[in-house]
Amino acid sequence: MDSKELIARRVAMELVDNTLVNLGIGLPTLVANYVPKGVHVFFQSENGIIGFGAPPPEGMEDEHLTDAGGGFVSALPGAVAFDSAVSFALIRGGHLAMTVLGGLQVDRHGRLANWMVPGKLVPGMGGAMDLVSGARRVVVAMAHTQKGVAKIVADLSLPPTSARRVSLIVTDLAVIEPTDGGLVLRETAPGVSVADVVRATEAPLIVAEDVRDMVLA
Amino acid sequence: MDSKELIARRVAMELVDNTLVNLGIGLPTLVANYVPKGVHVFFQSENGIIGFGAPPPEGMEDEHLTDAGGGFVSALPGAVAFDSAVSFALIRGGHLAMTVLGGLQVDRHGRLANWMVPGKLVPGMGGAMDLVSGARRVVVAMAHTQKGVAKIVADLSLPPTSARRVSLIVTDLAVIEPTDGGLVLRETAPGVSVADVVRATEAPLIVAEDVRDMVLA
Amino acid sequence: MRTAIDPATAAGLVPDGASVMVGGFMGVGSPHRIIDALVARGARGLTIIANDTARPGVGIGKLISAGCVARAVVSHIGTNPETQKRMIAGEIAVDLVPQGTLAERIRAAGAGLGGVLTRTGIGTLVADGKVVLRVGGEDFLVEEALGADVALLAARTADYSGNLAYALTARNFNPLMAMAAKLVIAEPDEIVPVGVLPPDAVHTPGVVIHHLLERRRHG
Amino acid sequence: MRTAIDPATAAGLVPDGASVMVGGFMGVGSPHRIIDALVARGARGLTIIANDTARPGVGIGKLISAGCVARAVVSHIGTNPETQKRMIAGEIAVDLVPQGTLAERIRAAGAGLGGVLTRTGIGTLVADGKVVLRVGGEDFLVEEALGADVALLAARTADYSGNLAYALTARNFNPLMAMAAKLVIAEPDEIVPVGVLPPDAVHTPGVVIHHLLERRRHG
Repeated sequence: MDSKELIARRVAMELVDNTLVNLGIGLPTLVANYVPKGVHVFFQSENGIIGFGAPPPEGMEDEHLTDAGGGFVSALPGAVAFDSAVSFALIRGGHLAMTVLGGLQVDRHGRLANWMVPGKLVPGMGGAMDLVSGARRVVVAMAHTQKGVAKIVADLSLPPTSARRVSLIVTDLAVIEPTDGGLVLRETAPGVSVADVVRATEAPLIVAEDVRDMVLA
Repeated sequence: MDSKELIARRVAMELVDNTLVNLGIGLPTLVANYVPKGVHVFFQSENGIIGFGAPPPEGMEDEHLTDAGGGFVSALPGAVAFDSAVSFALIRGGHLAMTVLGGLQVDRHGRLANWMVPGKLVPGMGGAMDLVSGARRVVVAMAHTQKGVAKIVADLSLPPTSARRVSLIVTDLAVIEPTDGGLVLRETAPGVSVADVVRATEAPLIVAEDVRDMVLA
Repeated sequence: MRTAIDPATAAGLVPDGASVMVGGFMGVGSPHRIIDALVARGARGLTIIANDTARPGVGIGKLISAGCVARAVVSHIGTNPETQKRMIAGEIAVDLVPQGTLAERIRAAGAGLGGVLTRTGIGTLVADGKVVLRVGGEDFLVEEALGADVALLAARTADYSGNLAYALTARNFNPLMAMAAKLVIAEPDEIVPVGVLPPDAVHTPGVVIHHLLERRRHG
Repeated sequence: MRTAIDPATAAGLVPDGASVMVGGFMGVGSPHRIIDALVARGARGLTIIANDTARPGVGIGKLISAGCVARAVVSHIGTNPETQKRMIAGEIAVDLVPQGTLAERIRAAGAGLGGVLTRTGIGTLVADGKVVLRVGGEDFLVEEALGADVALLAARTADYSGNLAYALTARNFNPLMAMAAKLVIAEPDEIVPVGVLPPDAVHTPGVVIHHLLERRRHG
């Protein structure tokens, strides 16, 4: 199992039956492959649909039906289409139970940066600021480090996506929960020690009394 | 011809082809009966439809299709239904070419009062404040006096519906246009003299150089 | 999937003293069976948020006449003399809100907005005590979001997952209220299997609906 | 009734230097034939208001590559390296707006609102220079209405009177932009007689549409 699958399978354990969920582009999209048995979630794509499905059979693609990345998808029975104002009303109005987003950095307060690297890369925030400000739960799914550099940092060096604290950070090494007191290490990945996680993390970590092994979907 | 028909037929001359028009409850509703030949207007009912028509044949009524007064109507080919936010987006967003409303008073600045009589009658503003603030043209259709008391007054004694100046006042005696300089008497009804109008009006009137006879649809 | 509940159960989910949005415009598009059940259970002290109080004996008018309502936040009461009478007697407080502002305030609550800026009401009693902001050289009233504990809706069609489609002028405030309350109960004319409503025909996504009223049972 | 115009006529109605809303999300739901005609006529200095600039060679990406655009007001440009390159070269100014805020600002312009209050952007670069209002004990950014000179839309179906229905995720910003510009041109996949679209299936009332693009002609 590669680290992306590991992260996706751990995040999938956070899915709650009968709720609305948004998955960001990239790694977070993989979460849809590991929905636990007996759990039914409604996946929203912010370009305007709830209930999209896997890409259609070749030749069946509809130019009016894509995901937020512009890739062809299908629609499941019961799917609903809507405009961008309704889509973000769902996201910002407290109707979205959970969003899963990639991250460039998370700081000791649990604030996320994931929309630009000044002077280098300015892709824009797309829907990320709305998702982080509006979803009931915000789960960051990302590699713990990039090229050996910690992404969970004491202070953001990149512009924040929102002033709001995210709900959970899931990486290839650990599950970390931002709290009022700071970042709490809750779980470690298979074969990873608490010391490994602390070493790979720049921000101070509070080690939970009962650090568990990651449970994967 | 009674005075209501007179007012309605004069207001109908203000209708412009291919535009969106809202008619208030009561007298203004009659305007729909006198749309000039060759003019096609789209009538909006603020409860959520453009393109409603006359009451349906008996037994054909649909409990889901009424006008803003709750009376059964029909829908013309090309009719569109929408929710109350869209309905008032049309009204307030500059999409409504004209609204025709009843009035209790209009003052020398052309400000309308038509939603309450303190201590006596508090029906509420319904959509009137939105219509007066939002329509591109606001036409007030009302009797010139009530029980001999002038309704076009120097200063409102009733709470205004909007700070905005209305576009035109059509009564059973005259057509009066509020301008920067004051209320201008433009037209008189058949058999009515300028002196008659001035006598029945409390607000100062500027008599246009070319006061004309009302032209009726 | 949603579960279908009967009218008495629905009425039981609306606590006395709750703020309750009720869809409908002069009773058209109102959840009539739930309203009857609220009257039957003797609900008290409700704050009703709606376009109007209809007429005596019709829709929300029944709640007024039955003494269920302590406060009404509406755009007009002119069609219901009973509301006027109870207001004058001090039994019901009435907050009058311009209809377009009412729609936007409810929409704002459902969309996670703190409020909207509107021209409507500037220079009138409606502006009393409100913040005025200047944007682009023009004054706008700040009108705050208006949410509720419960929303009671009517719809033409629901599917098993709660997706709703409305008919003609019975749509009115229903889709706005569907997004703006903590608990949302919809009373559809018919309930169809998932997949029967095409994605573009759905006006309210089922994910915001908590309960459907069960279909009407015959004799 | 609306008249149907050809793509060159449509492009001729969009003056150089105009602010132009363009429907679409990564090119899905964009008015492709009008975009091609704008490129063909060599439009210059446009301010494009849209969700994104798609990819090079796709939708709005064609306007970027052809040098038609002086400014882009969008939620992201990450999918179009050409936009990034021209921004760095100082050829295109880019205003980044959170996607939900962009939708609400456009909707506000179409609905006659001065703006909306939103949580999105609080504590970020987006808040720079903006008014913050406290409502219900919470801070909200005031985000002002955003209108345009022209809106160019795509739709699935139009009827002769301009009523529009969209399909699936090709709807996106189109219905919002339909309300928010002084001149609105829609490019439908098909045009049907009045009465073919049921009233509840119409997503944009024809009264706000000025022109329809004529149907595609074969051979």
